[in-house]
Amino acid sequence: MQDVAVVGIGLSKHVSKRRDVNIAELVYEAVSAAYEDTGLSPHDIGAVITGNMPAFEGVNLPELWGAGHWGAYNKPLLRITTGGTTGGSVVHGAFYAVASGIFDAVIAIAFEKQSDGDTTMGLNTVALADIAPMLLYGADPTLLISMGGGAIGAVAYQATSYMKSSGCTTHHLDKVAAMCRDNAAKNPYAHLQQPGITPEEVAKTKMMEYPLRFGHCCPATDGACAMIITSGEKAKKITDCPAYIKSCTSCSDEGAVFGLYGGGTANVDPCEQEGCKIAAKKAYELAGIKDPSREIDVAEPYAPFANQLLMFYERLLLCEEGGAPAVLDSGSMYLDGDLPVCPSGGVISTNAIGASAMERVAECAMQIMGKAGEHQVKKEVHNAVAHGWGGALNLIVVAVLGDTPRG
Amino acid sequence: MNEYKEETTSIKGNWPLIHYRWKSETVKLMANFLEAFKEKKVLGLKCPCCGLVYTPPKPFCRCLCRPEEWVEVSDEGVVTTFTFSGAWSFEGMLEGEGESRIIVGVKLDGADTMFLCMLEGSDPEEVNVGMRVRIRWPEAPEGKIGDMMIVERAT
Amino acid sequence: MQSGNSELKNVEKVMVPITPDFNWSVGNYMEKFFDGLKDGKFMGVKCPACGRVYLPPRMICERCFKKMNEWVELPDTGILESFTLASVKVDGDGELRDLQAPQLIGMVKHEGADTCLVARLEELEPGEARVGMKVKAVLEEVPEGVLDILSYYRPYE
Amino acid sequence: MEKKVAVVGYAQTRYEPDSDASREILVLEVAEGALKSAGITRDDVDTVITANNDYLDGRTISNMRLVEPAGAWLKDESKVEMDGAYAALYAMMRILSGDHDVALVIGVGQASVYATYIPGIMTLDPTFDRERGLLNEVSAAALQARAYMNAYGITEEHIAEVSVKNLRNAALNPLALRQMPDLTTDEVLDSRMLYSPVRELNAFPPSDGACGVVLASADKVPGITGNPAWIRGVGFSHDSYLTERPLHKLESLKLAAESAYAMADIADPKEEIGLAEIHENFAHEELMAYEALGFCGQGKGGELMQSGATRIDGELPVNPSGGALSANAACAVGLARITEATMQVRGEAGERQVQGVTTALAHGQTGPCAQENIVFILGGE
Repeated sequence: MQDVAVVGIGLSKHVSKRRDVNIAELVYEAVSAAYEDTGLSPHDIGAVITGNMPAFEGVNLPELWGAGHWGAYNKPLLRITTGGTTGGSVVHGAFYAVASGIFDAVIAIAFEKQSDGDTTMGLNTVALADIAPMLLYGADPTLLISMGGGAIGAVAYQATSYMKSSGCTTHHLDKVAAMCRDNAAKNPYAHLQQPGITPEEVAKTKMMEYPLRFGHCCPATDGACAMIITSGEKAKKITDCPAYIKSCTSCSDEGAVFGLYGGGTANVDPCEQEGCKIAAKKAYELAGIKDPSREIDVAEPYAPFANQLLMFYERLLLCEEGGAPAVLDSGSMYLDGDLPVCPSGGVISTNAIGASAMERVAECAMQIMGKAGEHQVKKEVHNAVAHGWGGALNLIVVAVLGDTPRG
Repeated sequence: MNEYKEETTSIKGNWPLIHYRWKSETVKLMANFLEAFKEKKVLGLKCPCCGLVYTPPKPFCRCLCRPEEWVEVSDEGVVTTFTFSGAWSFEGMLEGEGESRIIVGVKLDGADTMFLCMLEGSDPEEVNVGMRVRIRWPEAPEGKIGDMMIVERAT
Repeated sequence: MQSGNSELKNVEKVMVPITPDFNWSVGNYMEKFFDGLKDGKFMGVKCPACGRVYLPPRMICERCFKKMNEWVELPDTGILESFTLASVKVDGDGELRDLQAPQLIGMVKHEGADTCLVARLEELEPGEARVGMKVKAVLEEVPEGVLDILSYYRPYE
Repeated sequence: MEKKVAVVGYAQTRYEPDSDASREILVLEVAEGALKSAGITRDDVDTVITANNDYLDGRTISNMRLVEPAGAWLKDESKVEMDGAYAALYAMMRILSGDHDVALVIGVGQASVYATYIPGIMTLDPTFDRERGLLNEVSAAALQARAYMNAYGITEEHIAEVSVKNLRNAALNPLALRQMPDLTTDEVLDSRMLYSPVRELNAFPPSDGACGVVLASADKVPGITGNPAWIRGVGFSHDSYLTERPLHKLESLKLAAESAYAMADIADPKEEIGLAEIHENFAHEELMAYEALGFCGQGKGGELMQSGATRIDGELPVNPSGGALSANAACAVGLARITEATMQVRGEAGERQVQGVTTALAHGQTGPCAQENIVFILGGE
């Protein structure tokens, strides 16, 4: 396999509404930033790998119209979309495009312009086709709605299950949110800027769906991310400190909470996340990491909701199951800790959905390259793990990055 | 160029999902499943390869086989997950809006799958993963999915 | 929500009466284009590197990956690059329905532009349309919205 | 590319206007079928790539519910939102990386589910063309056809002959939707006018169907089959939006073909390629593809058609399966071309078998006016 490395990263401004640009122009900001970061131009790139969460902004295959703004003119282009994991899946696509030896350099682009659509409606269209038959069987529509439309609904079940099995309390959720928002305040590309917010303040926000309060949930963001990914050989010529992608794995489970067309699902415990454990285990194996809790220096789990940061910390095998609340209390997850988590501020602070799972990888790369600025963690970073989840709590992507190629 | 505008014109459009016609064979399977409700029975569809029992039924198994054998499962089971929907009082504070409901995921004894339904007659404090519940059948079930959508604590 | 009247044996068709709405911000380049149209002007934008002129305007020249800032006012006349006589149209339900009267649709490259606009062709018989013919834009006096300002093209000279 | 990845199994459903199965069952059928055809089980599969589209399937995250029927449960799964041939490309890249050995690739489309021409309209520039109500897949194709005809003196008869050839060939393909063994040029020219010059019989029939293939690494091929179809080359390219490029030629297909030929070490495609399966959503696209693929000179597509060379008994048969004009389940079409090319080099194409095919070309496309194109070169053992 050809070594693969991240050599450049570009992010657009991330805010709730960008009405001064259209989708194509918003994405251009991230793409041009990535090129500026490396001194490269589209002429140096073999292919464009892109994706977003299509139904959110109502444009099918937006690259057909917009990719001229992204340097894709007459280039190979591959579109990969997998819901919440899209950004991570696009990185995987870029990884394989280079690892396969087909290309030496590609650009990975992911984005979402949520203000062009209605996010709640977008999320509803995830489940509409499944819920529709339920109405035929005589189900009460208002009951179906209270069972949970949108991501919060499904995640609430995951949160209660997790809290019961781990001993995580609502106070832990408040602490996670405050920690992430504080990190976000150090990240100029983060959407929510709430420096110094305390867990007590989070605890006073409105209850959205038990046990999740407004302060535990992500915002809806307009934003884009681009990454230039090259072969190891090429990377050395471009930068002194490439961030190598050591492994990319994904694992898809049966959908949780809702079954197909109202049928049952054998994925009965939404917090078990078997897929995440399988993907993480394989990713570490491929990366040559034997003890992730000691060898991983930074983790960027994809956690739009506070409970998920703790749950996925465990499912990424960074501590034993049920151990994350205690790890949080120990202080090791903070920027100056032993294994900082979401130094970027995480998805809970910024969620341009299609881009979010890519931004986890981008943050890991920046931490390894030492380019994270104010949110650079205190410890030296050799290895980092990025994660994404999507679908009916059933799709998982994991990437392990490091300062050396796969061993 | 004119002054840069922070807010430019919005073009409106939509996705006419109203004209989509999704196809589901679960609807046909469900006819059998729902018919059994009239006798207050719950059926499951069993996979011939891995033995998983799907309740409500599903036309294919995750192991890539097609479940086809109908088996009867219990109308009692355990809570696998839950949430509170609508207005509830937490730590003395009234929070949320709308009708108060406790939504639980239930795995019936003899089935390997969970489905969502409503828990009635219990307080939020007593709800827990692993709690035993049973379907509260209407007096004369009509063979609708609503017949099995309410559960109550089983002791 | 209703069941389809399908006669299929294994499946039933279901629908939900929902139509998600979107509102796309056009960005400052298209904004300027629409502002121009409101004044009867066709505003294109020129690439500083290759000189290509985009109408409708784009922020980036796709060939040079350069941001474009040089605005050029183009004539309201151009060349018919291609056309089609539509006997049908796509209805709201996505199906093709016969039109009462066939309608010409043209793809027009304005003089001085390198990209095209698509609009109706009127004031000519269907048989008179020719690729390469010169056409002139006709703007709607009282448009409902910015998309309606460019009404149609008609033969010129 | 020397024998690194091969197609070792395949399956297609019948293509129908309104199939008596859900999307999931179509996928299940080809997953089962492709694995059976390769003689392997789900346990042997490392990765699953599906091709589907949220706007076609009417559901955000359209792959979310395909995990189980695609055999992807607890596997490394991903989705390409393009034509199915791109899913095969991604699976091939995964295998070439060395991290995976066996991939199951599935493309699915169900025209009976979606509002037929709406998803195509939803690809248009939302700041202008989309809501102006003039452009859609068919009217855009008509503009392209006119531009092409005008540039090179191509006639409606040339285009009609493509339909006649393909839809007659389709009579030899039991899975095809449009099987018209006796079709004549006059019948095509008399068929319902949609957008001139595009008539019903030179436009694709929206179909329900799915296609699946199994790809394997060189290490695994010998244990699976003695008759693999090796991927010798692949190339793909994106073109500009339809109002920003010359419509009379398929530049991105030309670029894709050049890459694929370079990888496959093909210098003279017309001589070296024994058969081509082209993804022609509209009849004129096949003529344009002849040119872009180097089967003839620029503007000579009509002449090549009239020469008979691309008929099933010609020197370079194109679309003996009937092509995309005979069956067109979006997202499965390009994968079906790969399947048909595989069947031909393996000598398994039944009544439509062309004798002595050692090298075959398969083409896929995405977007109005064939905006994005991908070319595979397959070769037998």
